Amino acid sequence: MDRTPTTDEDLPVIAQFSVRRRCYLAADGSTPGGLPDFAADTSLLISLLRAMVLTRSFDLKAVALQRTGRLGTYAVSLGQEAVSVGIASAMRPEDVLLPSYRENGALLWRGARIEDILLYWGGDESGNSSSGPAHDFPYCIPVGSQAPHAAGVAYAFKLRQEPRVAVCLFGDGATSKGDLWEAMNFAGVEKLPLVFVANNNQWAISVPLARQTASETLAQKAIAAGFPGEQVDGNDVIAVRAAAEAAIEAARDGQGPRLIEALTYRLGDHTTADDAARYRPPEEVQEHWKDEPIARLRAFLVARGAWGKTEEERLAAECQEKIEAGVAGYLATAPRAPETMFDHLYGELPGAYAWQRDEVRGDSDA
Amino acid sequence: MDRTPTTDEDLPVIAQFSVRRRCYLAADGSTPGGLPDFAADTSLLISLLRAMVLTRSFDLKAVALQRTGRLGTYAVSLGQEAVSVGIASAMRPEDVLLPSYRENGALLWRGARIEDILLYWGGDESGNSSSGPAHDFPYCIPVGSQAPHAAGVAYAFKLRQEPRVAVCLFGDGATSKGDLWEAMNFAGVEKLPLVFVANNNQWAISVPLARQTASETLAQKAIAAGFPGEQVDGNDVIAVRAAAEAAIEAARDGQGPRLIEALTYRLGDHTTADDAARYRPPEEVQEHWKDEPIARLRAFLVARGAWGKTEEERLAAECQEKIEAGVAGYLATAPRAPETMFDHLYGELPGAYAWQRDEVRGDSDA
Amino acid sequence: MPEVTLVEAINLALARAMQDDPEVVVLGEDVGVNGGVFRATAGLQERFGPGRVIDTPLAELLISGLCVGMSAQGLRPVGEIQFMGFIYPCLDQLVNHASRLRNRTQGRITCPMVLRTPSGAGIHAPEHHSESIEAMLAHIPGLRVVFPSSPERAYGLLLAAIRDPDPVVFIEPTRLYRTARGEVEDSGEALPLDVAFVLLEGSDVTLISWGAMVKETLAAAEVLADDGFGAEVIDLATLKPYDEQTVLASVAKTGRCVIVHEAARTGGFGAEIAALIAERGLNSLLAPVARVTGYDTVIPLSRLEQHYMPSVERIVTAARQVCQFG
Amino acid sequence: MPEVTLVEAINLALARAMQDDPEVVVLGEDVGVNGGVFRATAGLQERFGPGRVIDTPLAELLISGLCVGMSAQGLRPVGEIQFMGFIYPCLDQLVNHASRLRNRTQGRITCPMVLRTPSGAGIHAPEHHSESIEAMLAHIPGLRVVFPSSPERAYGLLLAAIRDPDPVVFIEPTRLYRTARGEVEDSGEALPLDVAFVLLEGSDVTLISWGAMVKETLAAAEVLADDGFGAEVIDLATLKPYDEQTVLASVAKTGRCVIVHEAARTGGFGAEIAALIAERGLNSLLAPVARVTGYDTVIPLSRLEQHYMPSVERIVTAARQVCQFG
Ligand SMILES: Cc1ncc(C[n+]2csc(CCOP(=O)(O)OP(=O)(O)O)c2C)c(N)n1
Ligand SMILES: Cc1ncc(C[n+]2csc(CCOP(=O)(O)OP(=O)(O)O)c2C)c(N)n1
Ligand SMILES: [Mg+2]
Ligand SMILES: [Mg+2]
Repeated sequence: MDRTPTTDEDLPVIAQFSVRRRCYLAADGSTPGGLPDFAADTSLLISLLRAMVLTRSFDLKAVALQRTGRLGTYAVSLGQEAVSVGIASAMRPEDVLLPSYRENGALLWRGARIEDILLYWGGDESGNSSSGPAHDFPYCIPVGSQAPHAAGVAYAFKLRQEPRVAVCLFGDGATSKGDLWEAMNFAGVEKLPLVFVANNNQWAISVPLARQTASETLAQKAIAAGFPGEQVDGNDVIAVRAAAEAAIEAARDGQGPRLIEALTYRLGDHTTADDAARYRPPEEVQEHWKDEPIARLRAFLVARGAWGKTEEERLAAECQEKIEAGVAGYLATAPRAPETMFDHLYGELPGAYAWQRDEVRGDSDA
Repeated sequence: MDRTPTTDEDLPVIAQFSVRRRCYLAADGSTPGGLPDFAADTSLLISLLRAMVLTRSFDLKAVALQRTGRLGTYAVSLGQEAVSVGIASAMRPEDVLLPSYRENGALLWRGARIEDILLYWGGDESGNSSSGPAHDFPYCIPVGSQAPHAAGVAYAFKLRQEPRVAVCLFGDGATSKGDLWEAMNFAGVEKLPLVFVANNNQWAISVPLARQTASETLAQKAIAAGFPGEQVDGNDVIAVRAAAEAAIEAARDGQGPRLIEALTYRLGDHTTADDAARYRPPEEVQEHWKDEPIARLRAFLVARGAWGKTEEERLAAECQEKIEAGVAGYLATAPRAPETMFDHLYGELPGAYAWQRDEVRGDSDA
Repeated sequence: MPEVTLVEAINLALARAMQDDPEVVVLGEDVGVNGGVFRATAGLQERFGPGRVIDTPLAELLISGLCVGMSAQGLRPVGEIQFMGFIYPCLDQLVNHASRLRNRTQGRITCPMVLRTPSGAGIHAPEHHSESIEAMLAHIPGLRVVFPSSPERAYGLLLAAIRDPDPVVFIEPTRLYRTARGEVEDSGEALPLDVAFVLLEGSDVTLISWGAMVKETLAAAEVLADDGFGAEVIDLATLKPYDEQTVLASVAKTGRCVIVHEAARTGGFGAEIAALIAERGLNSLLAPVARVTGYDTVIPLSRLEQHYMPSVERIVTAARQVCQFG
Repeated sequence: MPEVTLVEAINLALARAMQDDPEVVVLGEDVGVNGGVFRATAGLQERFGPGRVIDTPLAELLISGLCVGMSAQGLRPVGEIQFMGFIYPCLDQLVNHASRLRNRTQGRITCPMVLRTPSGAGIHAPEHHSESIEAMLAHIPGLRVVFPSSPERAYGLLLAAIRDPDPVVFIEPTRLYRTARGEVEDSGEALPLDVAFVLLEGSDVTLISWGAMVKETLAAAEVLADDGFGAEVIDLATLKPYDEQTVLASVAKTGRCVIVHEAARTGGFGAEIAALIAERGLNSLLAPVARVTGYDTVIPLSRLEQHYMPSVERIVTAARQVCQFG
């Protein structure tokens, strides 16, 4: 008799996967489950706090500049500072960062000057030209399209057997784009030294995560590409750094790519051009303020006796000073001569376009 | 004390996934683990066998036509007939098929005429114009690009509350394309009545599966989109049909999309333009002949006492006849008038292009 | 008649089309709850529900591909691409599918879809937000490309695009979204898709433009009038297929022609019009054709963008030269 | 010197470039073990290893994006897109990244990459395998577009493209892959990227073409010679930036011009050349410029494709009209 009734539940399982979550620092600054080794280094934790505070202060200033017509559209990272800073802090200078437009914290950590960041958002390409590691990519505006670049960069490292890692940061919205998929899939095939970081702030402009994807986590998207994914509390800078360190060092060690989902929340508007009140209730935002990353690290450091009012005030003043200097430099920078729009079009401007440059120069002379 | 050493293995698991595999019919035609209900219907199984044999015979003929200069480049489905036929057999006429170029078996099942299929591969668009359900999509040549169409079609069903399902067939290579990713992700969000079928023949022209992706199965790619994936023995037409039936009826029932990975093997060259001996050892191919789908269903039916030499010979003759009639019709079809290249460019040819049509007509008159 | 902005006219046309025809659906990033980043779809989701006004995931290829599938099923999808700089992932779907599905199936399956997208610089937007690639699109057989320049034409042409049985890329001049105002009657009446609009008659020189540059072109015509040159100003409006007759008739009358567009010069759509004239209008031509265009460089960020875009002055200079030639 | 086919010349140039410069890597679908579906990369993986000759997953966006990342790191990637009909997913990377990364970073990061792809109809290929979209590519600032028509020029121009510090799309005439033969010395010498090639001198009419159509254009010139018309035949070879001087000088001499390309007419690159002449060559023009092109329709499948492509006859007819004008 060849007919025994079967049900789909009888089918054998041929592959199993799981996604873990990493969090050390609770919202109140307590650490119920212990801490990773590096957290013994208080001065390191303080540097993370300082970087997050600088990022937030800088964001505030940038918005003020935009509101008064002295800066273009700007994207704050309010509430997400732990992601930018935590990730960047685990990178070496020789690693390559491929950031989205919302990762100012990472750029600042890696040495980009405030003046340059402002220049870029103020409408001058030269903001991308100098500070920070020369091999870091500029902000990527077309969402997700930097992911294949990251794979190309990582491939170059692998081919040359350089112990370097590419780190690609993008938002939850970016995970919907084929670009990410194609890059992750290739990274899996080639076991590239590449760490993907989904900065999951749960919104893509007005589109909430639930309409962006039906997957319970973003971390599990790595399963499709055959490498591990992990979710991390993106408001816990210690967890972000720990996850980044683990992934970056594994990648450096030839173990291939990883995906880190850093779950956080966009406390601000999408950009200065956006009014989030149109699409999400203020109560939701209010609720998430409880989880924000700076307060909890501060509480932790205070409890450790390593931080207090004096330090806080000194830090505020320092940030203020740095930012003011950067702003002053930015505001003092005259627009480039119009004909410079041809300077970096090609290695050498083709003769066919010389008259166009001349015309622009003439225009501006006139 | 806030420092307890932790390891990554201590991190809590927040999501778990598994992939199951479906197979009823072993390579020798035995059914060690039982069968699904519909397999009691011997006449249904015979119709599946007939369809697979027709497909294979047709492929042979098409290659012969190509080799003698009477057909263009052609892609056989040798060894993969169970996928095409098994899937199509679980669809209703009102469902919509979105096939890749290698799914002749599915088209034939759904009523496409041999003559039309030949016309298409012989270089005449009118092969796509008539037979088979009018709402079925034509073969998709740009790999994977039909997946978003399938999502659009399924969305229309959902919006109109029609109990219909879109079924999208593509190869293992196609899973590397962002198109698939974007479509699967959206299907997950909208819980669309849409079944994705990866016809995993383990090669994309010369690229073997291991260089296409690092994921252990293609089925697990659905995890990234938040819906179930299943692997099925693609050489077991009963398993393919069972998986398709389960997925299609679940989709029709509003339970959302599924991905079926049908694991099979491309016994033939990629197309008539390809020479697979350049990149894969004949022994590998030989090895896979043991698993091919027709022999095993035949063996099963013979064991059930439902099939024998007479039936086999009669079927061969019938196939021959159908195919010859189709070929005759094809060869007798004159090329369309050249100016018909403008007939279906727009609903109505814009005045601006009328002279071009006239010129072509003049050309051909001359 | 109420005065509305260009983006409000778009919104009116969308609402009208959705009300008249239950098959019309709107989809794109942020088009639903948020009403579109430019508010072109404001209020539509409230009115017609989330089934017909769909906030998609962030995926442009998907949006265009969904439109193909939906329209193949008889819906009339109107997809929005948030900025033209993000339309490139749609090209595969536009070229390989939308524009040829009718032909591939010899009329069995068609794609009555519209893809809307704002285009052009001048709003001090970030990188990649200032593209003008209408020429690439107008090269695609089977597609229609429309690019209005006033609220009235935006309204009428969008209705026509939605009702057209074939795929249309509908390009909207970002710079004019809120600055162009005009009286628009929400009459439900479409404008023809294959007719160029003569905005000003004149007999000395023909100025041809489309999209946001029509504004500068009209301003240039005023300056030229002061000079004593009568400019005929044509808004091409539909670029593919375009109204060759109106162009040729005007050049036959004036003998002189200046084409103005914001896109990069080489291979811009101005080349097509100049070529038409070189082929079929040469006899009447009294002076070289002139193109006043964006330069063959990457459009600069906001600090320099005004030096990239054709200015009234550049148009006037070119037109004067053309008028004084010979 | 050995006689080789065009595709063999490509193969020679790739091997030479890889041997001379360890930074050169080749990537694409089936380029490794299989040596490319047209055998353009045959033998390269054996010789240079799988690290430098990479079989990628089936993903064109990926291939172009990898090239950007690799070249940003100083490699010199040469990506292959199997057929031009599959290049559309690369456009986002080409426009938004490859062609402007240098400008975006003011020279800090550059993209010395090449994307190769076969183009054109006439080999009885399946759907979507016969595209010619050089005009779309030539509209992109910051890019170079090259389209050779002989083994010798394919060899020299490909070497130039690989050595160029900026991104180049290198288009190969499929139809000529095996039918065009010529002597090619594997000298490692590049040809200039901004010079058009005058293949035949003549003083009655200028015929301009590129890619596979150069063959029919030369054949037409022969017919015209029998008529007594001396045709000057120019192979444009590099379309962006293109050699305006050679075009204008020739038209100044002949006063008559026919442009021949296989791509659809409207917005094809022929428009750009006609526009150049209408702007800067009008004075010498004795007859309307003529374009002989593919039609503004979807290129038909094999049974009708020869009616789509410009034939020698169509070129001759147009040239005769131009020669006899006035
Ligand atoms: C390809 C592309 N499409 C659309 C946009 C417009 N846009 C800018 S940001 C954004 C949302 C991005 O969301 P997410 O990836 O979650 O990043 P977040 O802004 O939240 O950091 C959109 C739609 C874009 N920049 N790129
Ligand atoms: C987008 C795209 N790129 C490249 C090709 C050329 N090509 C045709 S079939 C094929 C391999 C497809 O492999 P797979 O998806 O596994 O399907 P199979 O042929 O094995 O059925 C390639 C690369 C194509 N048709 N479309
Ligand atoms: Mg987000
Ligand atoms: Mg395959």
